[in-house]
Amino acid sequence: MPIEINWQLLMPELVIALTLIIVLIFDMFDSISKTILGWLTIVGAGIALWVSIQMQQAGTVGTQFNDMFKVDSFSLFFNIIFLISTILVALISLSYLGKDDRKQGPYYLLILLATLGMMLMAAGNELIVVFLGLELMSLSLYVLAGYFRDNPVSSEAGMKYLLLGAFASAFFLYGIALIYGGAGTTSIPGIASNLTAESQSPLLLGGMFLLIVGFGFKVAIVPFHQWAPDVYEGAPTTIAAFISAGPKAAGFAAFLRIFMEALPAMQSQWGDVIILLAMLTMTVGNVIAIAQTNIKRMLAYSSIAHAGYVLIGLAAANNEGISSVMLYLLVYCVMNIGAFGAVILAKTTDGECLTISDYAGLGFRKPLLGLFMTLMLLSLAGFPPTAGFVGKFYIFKSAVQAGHTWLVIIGAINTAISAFYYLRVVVTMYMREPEEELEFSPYPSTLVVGLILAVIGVLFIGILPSLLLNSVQNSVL
Amino acid sequence: MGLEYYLILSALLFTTGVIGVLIRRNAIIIFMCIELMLNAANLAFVAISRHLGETTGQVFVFFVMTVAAAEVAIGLAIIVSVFKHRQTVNVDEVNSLKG
Amino acid sequence: MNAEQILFIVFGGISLVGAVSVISFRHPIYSALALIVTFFAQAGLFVLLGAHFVAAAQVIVYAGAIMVLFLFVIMLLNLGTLSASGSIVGKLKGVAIVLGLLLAAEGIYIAVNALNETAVASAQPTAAPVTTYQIGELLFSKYLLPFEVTSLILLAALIGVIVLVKRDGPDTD
Amino acid sequence: MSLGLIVVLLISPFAGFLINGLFGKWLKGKEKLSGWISALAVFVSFACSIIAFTSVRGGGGMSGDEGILYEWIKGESFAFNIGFHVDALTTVMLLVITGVGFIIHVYSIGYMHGDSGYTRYFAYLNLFVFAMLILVLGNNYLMMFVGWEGVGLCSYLLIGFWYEKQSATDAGKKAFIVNRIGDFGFLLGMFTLFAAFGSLDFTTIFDSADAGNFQQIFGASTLVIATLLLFVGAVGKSAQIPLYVWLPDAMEGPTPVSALIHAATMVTAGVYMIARSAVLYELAETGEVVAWIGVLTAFFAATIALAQNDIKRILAYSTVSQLGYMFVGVGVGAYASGIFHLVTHAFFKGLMFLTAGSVMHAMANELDMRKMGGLRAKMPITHWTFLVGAMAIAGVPFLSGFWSKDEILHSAWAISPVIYGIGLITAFLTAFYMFRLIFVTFYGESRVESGVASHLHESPPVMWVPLAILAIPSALIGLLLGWGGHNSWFHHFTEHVFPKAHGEASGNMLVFMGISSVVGLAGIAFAWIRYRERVPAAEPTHALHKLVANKYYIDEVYNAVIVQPIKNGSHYLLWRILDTGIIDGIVNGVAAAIRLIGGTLRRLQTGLVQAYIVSMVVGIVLFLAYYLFVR
Repeated sequence: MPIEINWQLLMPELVIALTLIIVLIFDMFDSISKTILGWLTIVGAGIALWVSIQMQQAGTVGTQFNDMFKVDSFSLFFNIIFLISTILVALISLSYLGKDDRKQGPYYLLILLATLGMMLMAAGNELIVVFLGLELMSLSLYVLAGYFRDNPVSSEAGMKYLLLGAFASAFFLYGIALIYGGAGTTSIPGIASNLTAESQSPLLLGGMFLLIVGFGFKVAIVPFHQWAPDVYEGAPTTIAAFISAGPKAAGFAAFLRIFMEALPAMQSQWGDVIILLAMLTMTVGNVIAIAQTNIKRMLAYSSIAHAGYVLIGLAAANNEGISSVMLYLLVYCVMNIGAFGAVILAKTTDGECLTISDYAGLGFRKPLLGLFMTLMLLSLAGFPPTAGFVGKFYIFKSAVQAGHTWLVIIGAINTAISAFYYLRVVVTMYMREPEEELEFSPYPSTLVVGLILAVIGVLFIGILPSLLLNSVQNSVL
Repeated sequence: MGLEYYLILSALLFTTGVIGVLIRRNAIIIFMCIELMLNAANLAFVAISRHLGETTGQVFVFFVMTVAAAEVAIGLAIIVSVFKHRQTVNVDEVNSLKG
Repeated sequence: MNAEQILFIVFGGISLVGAVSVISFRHPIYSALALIVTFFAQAGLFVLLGAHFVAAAQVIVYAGAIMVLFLFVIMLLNLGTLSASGSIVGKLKGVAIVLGLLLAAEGIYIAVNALNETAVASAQPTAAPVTTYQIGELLFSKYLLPFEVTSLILLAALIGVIVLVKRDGPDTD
Repeated sequence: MSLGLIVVLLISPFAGFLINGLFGKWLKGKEKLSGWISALAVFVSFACSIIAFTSVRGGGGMSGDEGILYEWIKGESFAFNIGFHVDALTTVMLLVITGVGFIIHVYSIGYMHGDSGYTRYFAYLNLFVFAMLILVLGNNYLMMFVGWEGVGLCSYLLIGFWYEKQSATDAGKKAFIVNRIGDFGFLLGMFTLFAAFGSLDFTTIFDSADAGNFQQIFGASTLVIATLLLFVGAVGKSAQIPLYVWLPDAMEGPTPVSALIHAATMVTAGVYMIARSAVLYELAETGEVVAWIGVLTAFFAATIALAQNDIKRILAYSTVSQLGYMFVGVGVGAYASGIFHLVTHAFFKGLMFLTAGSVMHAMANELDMRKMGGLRAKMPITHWTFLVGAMAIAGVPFLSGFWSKDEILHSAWAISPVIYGIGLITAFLTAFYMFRLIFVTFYGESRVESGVASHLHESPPVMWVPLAILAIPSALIGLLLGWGGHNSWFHHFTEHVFPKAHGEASGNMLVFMGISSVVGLAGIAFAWIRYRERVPAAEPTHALHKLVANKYYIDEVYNAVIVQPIKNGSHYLLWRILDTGIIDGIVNGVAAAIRLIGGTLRRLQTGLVQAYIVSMVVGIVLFLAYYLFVR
């Protein structure tokens, strides 16, 4: 049977694939300066972003490949999140990778492959596609985490991520098998139509929970979170930023799509577990973050806690909840990459400043750095008028609407706890005298540009959320 | 043969893999155990596919094998690069990242 | 007891014994060999289920390619002597076995109730084996997208392995 | 009046901030340009303010829905808007902020000449003006709070501007932390209002409150609690007892900053807030609390000022004291009078700070007036302008301070003669310490160190022209706007904004004016007698001298018996116990508990892959069991 392919629907993915090929070819020629590869990646992702925005605005809808690939405003919105993350990460990577030509090519190739994987996860309308997208993304990330192979810590991070990730993938796969048995199909609309009533079948319940395990691992939900701090700390900082942003959003995208579209009939069964996981994740993430001294680890625990906030919106399981989750993930990606970018900016002549006490007095000594870091941390803590506040506000609001008042109260308490460790860094920067004078490297201009973009994003969403909100509310499943 | 028997076998193989992951120190053996888990899932797919009288499950297995091959390639490469630093592949000796 | 049941017990038994051996042999090489045995036995089970192509792929890909890679790395790193020193199992042995048994119990419970109000319960099993031709056709029509994605996954693996273990030469070879 | 005008008014200083902030490196060699861009940005706002002012005079204005720029975030039954409220009160504040602000920007161009952080300074200054404009333009408490926090942040950055100086960063921190206490009160007040009215919009709240239409969460006292909590915020921001301690230390910042932020604009935010919330304070009848805190602050700060020898500190305590007057005004229900004093004070206190800056500029940053004397000859313009400011604050008849202070005292008499009495004593003290400053600094023998004396000079035109410009309104604005007391132009202009004062001022206006004039002039006369030719501090050498110098031996006793205990009390009692003891104690206690839990949980993160897998599997086993067997 001949296959009709509507290439227009696949534009963002095709642009990324084309960029991939161009980067691959350019990487082969020794005569070309490899620093151009990063720029190629940015340009390619930028075009894909522009295409996605256009398609999203136009309300493009359609399926491809026998219903396996679904383009709708939901998937396009997530494409926008992924591509923004990719562009920001590529921008902060340009200076981070240094001038070593051999390091450039594979790095950007893997980032592009991971981005493609994420896009497949968001658009997958079939568990096979979601699984393959997830694996494509994960495999690229395992390598990226261990990318600085001369650094023992980076290798260790890669190995831990890989072993734990593969272990979780096996559960995820088993879960798909059980769902396949329970519903008789792996297609998302197929599952939904086969499961019109709530089912008590152990096959389905078990399968459903194992899917939660698989996604829970990728987005770092307690108790499947323990890889995150180690990997974030060990991985190159740019990659920590990348892992904490796009893949987390991709995990939630597929999570939402599968649970809201394929398993809505079983909402009463997954709902309460999600609530429990949300409480656990927020609380454990925030409480352990307080005890951290390394800023990358602190951000790792904070990212765990943020997964918990997102789960609050997921537990609401209404349109409000979905749109708030989407908004939150966008906000979260921008601010988290920004925070990691600020960590990279705080580079001394003997390496990055990773201990929080290294930041003492930086607020005045390095005003720009202080400003970036402060803004990002305030946004992560959810202070108005930053984007973080708007995101949290809508998440909590959707939960209140769904009647999960207790969840919101616990969320609010957690927000208060989190303010403590975010502000501690700010206080250290502005109110404490440094113990020793650190020699700082000059700011790389691309990194500063990336951070300025992040700042603009955080403030723009924080001050004018309504512009974005309409677009998000039209993108729910 | 009923589907149940295949699924029981698959569950036992999967659990054996999990136990292996939990008890062995050698990263390569842990990795083999993960392959064992993937295979158990494959068995479940094929058995269910057969009992449903449709082919999705078999095709799925084909894709899982590809993924497994890619995962093994990368996994072993990472293990080799860890080995270069520490002269060991015992996971409980690779724990400098913690807290 | 018909032939299918006997073969199921034989292949199933071999694969289980193989699996237990994988996790209990001291030497990684033996574990790898035991794993190959398990894979072969599983290929037998696939044949039993009428999945001839999958069975062939199992032998070629798993037993052939993947396990060779394992053996290669074990020998490259010369791990035999290393892991002989000290314990082969970690500190969590007791916890692990209890957890494993609980998990197995849950898995068996799910399996036993597999036909409880699910799609498989009402389906009609087919006796006819699925041919390679059918699989091939599906891969290039209905499953074209996943098929293409696997090529990307292999590309990622290729790049990844090069990045991680290629020797740093003064130049690119 | 169009929204566009207000947006331009608001955005212009922000644009200035962005230009100076982002292109600071590029502007480094062109500091004049940087300064003028910044000043121009404020001037644009000033021009817009004038347009807005004329529009309001012509009956225009902006309130309720017409001022809404857009909806910020929205819930089911409420929405937070970005919107503006423009009425007489707003335009008065706008003119003060942008007018005085502009002059101070121009002055700064000269004053900050050669400073390494030149562009940073102007970026902060513009940002401050922007935040202050948000504070007064907002049509709801949320925007007011955003501005409130914004000015606090800028103030902190500007106080600690010379961060190489330990004392400057310490002062910055102190201001920041003390203000947090007040802001927390404001925040709680805001929550209370939101809980009671389901909205934070001024119009909605005031209309519902007037109609008695709100949730009585704390019974009838809801409004009392809300207004008192808001007042806690005002006490912090406007440096009243007991949170005034940060303001004198804030003089560590550049002097024009003190003029703009710690005299003319930010510190008056509390007064503005109460005037804006006049409806609530009338209904809650909490004004008297405000008035009492105000008058006590006015008195205490004035007594402290008596014993200071540092010019800027005297001005700082004087600011605290004058803010107290403003609170008396708004507290006794004479809102227009309080705001009127705010306006006149902005001019004359701004002027005095700038002249102090001019003196510092000439004296190589010397601030101790015992090392000055006779500066009149070398710095005539500075001297005359300072004199104008001092006469205005001292209440010399027909100068601006005379009118506004007198109105406040007159209104206070109707509420409580005791408040009036304390206010009057304070007026005497004010005149006394201000002229003590004048006589010791500008008259008598020169005590200037020879090294400094040689290049003692009048400041450059970019500095003295602003002084001269400010001197004119300092002298005349009271007469122009305040002629006729409670029937003055100013009262007519603002009459629609404020509820009618509950107690009509009684008694003959002229009698009160007479008393005030006598008191003010008496203070000046005393200062003249005591300090015309004497220096405050030098150690008396023998008994006879001591006897002669007895009067200012009292100064020392006073200093030891009252000022020091107050200072120490505020410092140690309030600061140490309240802040580090109680607040830190609670915060630290909870934090320590959480940190302990965190530290324990952290140990689960052993770094061992298998330990992580165990926790995953435990999770899987438990949840699966829940699904399979419990449900």
